[in-house]
Amino acid sequence: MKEYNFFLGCIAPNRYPGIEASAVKTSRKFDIDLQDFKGASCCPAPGAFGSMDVDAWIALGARNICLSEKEGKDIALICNGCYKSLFEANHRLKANPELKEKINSILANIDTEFQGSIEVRHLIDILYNDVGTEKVKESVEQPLTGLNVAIHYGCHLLKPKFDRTFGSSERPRFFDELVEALGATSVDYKEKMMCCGAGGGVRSYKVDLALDMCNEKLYNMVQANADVVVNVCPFCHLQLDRGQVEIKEKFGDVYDLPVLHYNQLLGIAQGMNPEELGLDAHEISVEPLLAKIL
Amino acid sequence: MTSEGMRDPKHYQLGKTQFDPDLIKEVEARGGKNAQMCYQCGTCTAGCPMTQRSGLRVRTVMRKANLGMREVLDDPDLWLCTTCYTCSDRCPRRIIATDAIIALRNIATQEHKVPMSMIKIMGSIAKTGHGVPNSEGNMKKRVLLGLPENPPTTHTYPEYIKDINKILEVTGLLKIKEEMEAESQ
Amino acid sequence: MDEEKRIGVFVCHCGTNIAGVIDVKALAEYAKTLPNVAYAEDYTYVCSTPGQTMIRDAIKEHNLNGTVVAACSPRLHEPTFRKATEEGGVNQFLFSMANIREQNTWVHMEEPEKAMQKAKDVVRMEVARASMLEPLTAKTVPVEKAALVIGAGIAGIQASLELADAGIKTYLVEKEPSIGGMMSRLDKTFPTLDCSQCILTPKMVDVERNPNIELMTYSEVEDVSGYIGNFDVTIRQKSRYVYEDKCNGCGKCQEVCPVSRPNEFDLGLQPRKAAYVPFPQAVPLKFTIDMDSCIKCDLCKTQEACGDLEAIDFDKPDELVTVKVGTIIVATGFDMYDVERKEEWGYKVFDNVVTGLEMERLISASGPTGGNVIRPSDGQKPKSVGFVLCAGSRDQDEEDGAKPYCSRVCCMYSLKHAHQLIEKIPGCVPYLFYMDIRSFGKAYEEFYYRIQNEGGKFIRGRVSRITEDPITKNLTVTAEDTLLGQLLEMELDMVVLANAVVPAESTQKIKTLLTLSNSPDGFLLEAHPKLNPMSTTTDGVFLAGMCQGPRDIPDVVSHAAAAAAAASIPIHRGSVTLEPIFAIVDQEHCGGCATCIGLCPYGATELNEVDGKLVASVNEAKCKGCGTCGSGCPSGAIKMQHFTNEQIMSEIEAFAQGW
Amino acid sequence: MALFPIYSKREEGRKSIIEQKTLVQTLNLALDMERCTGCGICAEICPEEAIVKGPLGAVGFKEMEVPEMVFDQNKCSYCGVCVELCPFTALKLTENGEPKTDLIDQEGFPHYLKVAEINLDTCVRCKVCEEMCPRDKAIERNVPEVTERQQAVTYTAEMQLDEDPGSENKCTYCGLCGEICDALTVEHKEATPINIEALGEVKFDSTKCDGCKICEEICPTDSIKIDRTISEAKLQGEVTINKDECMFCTWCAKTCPIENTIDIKKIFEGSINIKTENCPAGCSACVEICPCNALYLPPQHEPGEIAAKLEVNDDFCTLCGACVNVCPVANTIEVKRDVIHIEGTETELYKKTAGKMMELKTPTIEKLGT
Repeated sequence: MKEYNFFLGCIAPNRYPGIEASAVKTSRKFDIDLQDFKGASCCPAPGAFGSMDVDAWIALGARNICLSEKEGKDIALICNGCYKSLFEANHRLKANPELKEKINSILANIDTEFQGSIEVRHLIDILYNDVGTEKVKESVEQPLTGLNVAIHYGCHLLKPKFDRTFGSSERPRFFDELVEALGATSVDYKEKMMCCGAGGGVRSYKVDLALDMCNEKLYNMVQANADVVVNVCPFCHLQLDRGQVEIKEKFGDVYDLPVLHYNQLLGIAQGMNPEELGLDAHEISVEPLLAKIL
Repeated sequence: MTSEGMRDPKHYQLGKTQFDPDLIKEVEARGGKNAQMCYQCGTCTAGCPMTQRSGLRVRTVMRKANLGMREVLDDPDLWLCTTCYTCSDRCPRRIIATDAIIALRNIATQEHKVPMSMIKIMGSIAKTGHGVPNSEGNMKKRVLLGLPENPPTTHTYPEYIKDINKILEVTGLLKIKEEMEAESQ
Repeated sequence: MDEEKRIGVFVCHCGTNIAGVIDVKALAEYAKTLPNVAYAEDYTYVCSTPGQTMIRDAIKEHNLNGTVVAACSPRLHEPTFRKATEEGGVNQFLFSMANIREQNTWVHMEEPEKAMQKAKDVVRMEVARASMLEPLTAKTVPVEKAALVIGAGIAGIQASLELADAGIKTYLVEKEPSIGGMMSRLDKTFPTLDCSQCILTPKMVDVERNPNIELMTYSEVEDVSGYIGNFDVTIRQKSRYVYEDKCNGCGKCQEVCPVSRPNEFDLGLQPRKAAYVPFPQAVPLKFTIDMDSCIKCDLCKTQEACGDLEAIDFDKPDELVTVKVGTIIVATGFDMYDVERKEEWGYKVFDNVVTGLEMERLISASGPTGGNVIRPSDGQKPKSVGFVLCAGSRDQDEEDGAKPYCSRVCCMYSLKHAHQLIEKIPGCVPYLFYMDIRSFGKAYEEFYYRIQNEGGKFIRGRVSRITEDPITKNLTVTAEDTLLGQLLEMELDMVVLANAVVPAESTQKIKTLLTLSNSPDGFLLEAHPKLNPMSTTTDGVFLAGMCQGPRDIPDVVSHAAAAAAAASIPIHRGSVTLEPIFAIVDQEHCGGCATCIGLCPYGATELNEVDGKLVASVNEAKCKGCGTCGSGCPSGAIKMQHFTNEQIMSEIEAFAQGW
Repeated sequence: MALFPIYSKREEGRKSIIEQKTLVQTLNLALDMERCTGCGICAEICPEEAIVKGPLGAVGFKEMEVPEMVFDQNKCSYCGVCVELCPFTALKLTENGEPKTDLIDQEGFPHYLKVAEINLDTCVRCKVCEEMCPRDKAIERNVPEVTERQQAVTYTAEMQLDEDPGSENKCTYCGLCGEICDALTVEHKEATPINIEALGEVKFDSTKCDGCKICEEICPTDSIKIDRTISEAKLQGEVTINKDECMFCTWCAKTCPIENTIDIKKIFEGSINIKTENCPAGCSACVEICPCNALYLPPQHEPGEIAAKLEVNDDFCTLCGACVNVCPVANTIEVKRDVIHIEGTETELYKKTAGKMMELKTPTIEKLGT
């Protein structure tokens, strides 16, 4: 059983607890133990907080990393935003001694020092590279045959590419493979790699513009006959799910396209019931989707 | 303008355009590496999902930053970048334009030119440790799923919040927040 | 030392290059304080005629028996100062050079005090070494009156013809079945719109007919040993499975062959048989059987086909041929950038995105469509064609393997394609997405005007992304018109990616065989970028054409002619002088352990029996003076002339004295 | 890195197709999974070694969802040798949609000598061969269905009517015969006082008469005589063998009720040898896959008797080798071809190929993952 400190971030535990629960439950099937990460905070939000002060952003990220360093555990997380904050903070601090010195001088105020002794990994990375699509496939009890999935990778998982390990940011395949391993079909849709519109503080700054981007994505997904959107980022998840309600209110466009985090989709395929995955807490009803596959 | 078609005579004088050569150096120092290498090809603007729906023009931002036109810091569109990094991944000059924009936002923040929505997020982190804190309704959802009402984060262990505030204090952000909150009152 | 050492030190100002940073007068004064220094002086340009005269005169006047010049890198001016020393009556190898420019004032411009300290260190070290130097005599060897040219594109062809016309026996080696290289793939050439084949074919035929040229096609250089004047080159003549002397090029074997494979020459746009010539104008017009795809059905051997000629033999082996040449010209050309790696442009994902070279074959009258430009998805004539310039050039994206340099030909060939499309397809509009149009050559800018006047549309902006309509296969190109500051999303029938020129993969082997280097861009490194762009750091080896860097046809031809001229000089002179900087073995101390045999990268060391004892010796001509054998010799029996242990230790000691 | 050639592979219904595409030419090699038995001959003989045996299992070949043979679209030279040597005509090679046969047209390779003839003179048009044939479409039985019994034989019928006025048997045109038989029609003419002799006419339709002679019997004046000559005492139509479908297993010939009527020659001669000591009981993969139904599990004749595990009827085995490929145990079945019947020039390529085909075949089991 490989143990990780499970970094929750904000949106998953505080808005979509089903994502948190499904991650823990589905991972157990692969001998991955996502443990309580005591005292973790906001990553903090890379676009919004990083825009105010990059050093403070890295220092607050490093605070979270240092908490896990003390326990000697690698961090696993399920949010692209948290991934950007913590993976990049970890990576930059390890690679750049000057920056490390600068950040450690900030951390000295709270009697903490960044060592660079652990790794920060996105659960999707662990699933693809450590577990592998074959084992994911083996864990399936309820194949999702006939389900058209519109995959939303999210930006901070893949970009900037020089600072990531996933390769192609234009035509990536790994997430598609993980979805196809569950028996579903990944549909290609226009502007698949486009941003959901929420990041960079734009959702809180100019929500109409953020929703306009989201609207375009949802439209393209529906045009491609998608039954569901699957993501690996609770913030994208919120934008795509909650956003549909707001789009309906503001622009009158209705999609009713269910939105699932990959771990929730995986949970369904592994035979878990929708309640224990928290699917009933979504803004957009997942009932039509469940009717189709169950 | 004094009257239609006429300019104020004081504008007739030449040599009024002023550039601040230090601006781009500060951008590079704050993480916008290679920013001076921009050769204005427009790949960034063309790939940017905001271009077609807003006034944000990444190439123009880079141009102004490079020439040292500090007016770029006052541009409200500077805050429309969703940090999707598409411009950066396609840049043939290996400029991380997104990081350059973030660096410009950092500089703008120092000058109190940051939207209050950002300051609010900082306030929430300072208070609870979370940018998006827990809510009553969510607590119920958590319990139904067999999770504790509060996650094992600063919500359960508020003693860590003081560390967060210390970092905000030593990086000067807390002061900016307080000043801006006072200004907006 | 028997004789008292009297060293003269000459400190060069190099204008302000050195004197602008450090106090050269003080440095000369400091030199005077050093042991064995009998004279020291500074001068504005020591390399100038008066500067050299100054060295000569000082030697005589002050009875000097050693010289040190503190100036630039020895790469350019060491021969100059050696000559001046020799003219002063002192053995040229009693001269030593202190580099206080490249390694000092240029890099430490911001910290003059430290630069001064470093200059003193270097001068002190070189004086110490000069005190230990021994007089040496250069050796002269005869030069074989023959040359080798590797690669038979336009560069190799031109170089061979020049050499042959100068009366030099020339071996021209080409790895492909025909000569002609990339130029033979082109339709027309900018800006004159000469038909490429029309101007190239006569040269190809000349090569075949010239009695001084021995053409070896479908052949590769396997091994090179020796040195300037005396290279022994082993060439593998790959089996064509066809006897060249018997094949008359009738093509009947090709007619009957049942195998179908994509023709590499046509970039796979059309098929060829297993028995083939790459293109109809091939030289030599001899067929080749691609044994990888041949099924040995024997149809080509029947009476109706090759029959009485009996030119085909499936068991014909490769042959190894050894030739002896005096000089070598490398003309191995280039490859095209794998633009598939720029995933945002969708090459190989979308049917109607092609490369510049593919467009060249589509436009070419001898191409797969007979010059009818069609789009691959549906065979229709495109009415709007986008050109993405700098596709992989002027691009620092290492993840995509893109190249930071300008490829120098893409602007012009895209302009030419634009012209040809306007000419061939009525109503067709070419859109050129550019950042800068680099039309720098003679009549190039005028050609640019011409295409503008013909209706080519120029959009200053780089294409961010291309998408495809899955039904019509039309392409949507997204770019910013940076002059308007406006986003463009254009639906086009076809897009041509003017992809970058990159160093040829096949050059790597030649590079290793000839101990050449490459510049950071990956192309072969010339001896001097401005003053000697056709020579290399390996004596007797020269560069011609694109293997040294991107250039267009006129520049390639000039470069090749220059390389031929340079390569013919040692041959016509008949002998060359070898640097006496080689290793020598003290055979009394040699234990015959053979350590040096394994260490030598040049195969210069050998083991022989002398007086009943195995001892090592060094082939002076093969030895490049790298010192590897000496540092590995367990008994210290190997001595590097001009870089003896004593000489190097004296430098180190002198350095240590300053600290 | 170039746009072309595009090598690809696709499934179209029950066909697995590989493709080499350039701008101006498309070459396809299609494997019909309905016909392929997984015999592996194509893999043995491919000059480019571009074909490998796929994951065969103990499944009947018609149910296979993946092709038994896996073709490498990049290695294939699209020469057509495999097309010629597939005993089951499961492969087709096309260039831009048209059959590509240049290798054969130029006699660069021989054909199998395909002998499968039915002697129509002796064939009685029965259905036995069609029923026994293991393939659906190999026997083409074009025999019209007998709806009227007289269609069963081929004959000519003549009628003689005594109308001699002086005869005592002269027809009276009473019309009885016409009443009882469709072949006869009696027309009465109206009697006039001038001529009372010619009372009518008897018309005879020979195609309807089957020679039963009831008319003779019933005629009150015995004026009708029927003469029937049988020219062909069998069903009409013909039964032929479609050589593109036939496996030359000889089931039809062996089961034909008329001797020497079906002349069928196996493509291969040689032997099949089963080493039952190695055969695991209860597997029957080979029985399932055998396209010719030559292999069988023998029945237990008496309680307690230990039955042989596997037997083969040499008469029907075509030596295709499918059983060898499917067998999960080493050295259980040995198939050896000694003679290959061909027509056309025996080219060098053929001789080399034939050499490979005539090697002894026996299951060799490679461990997975090594």
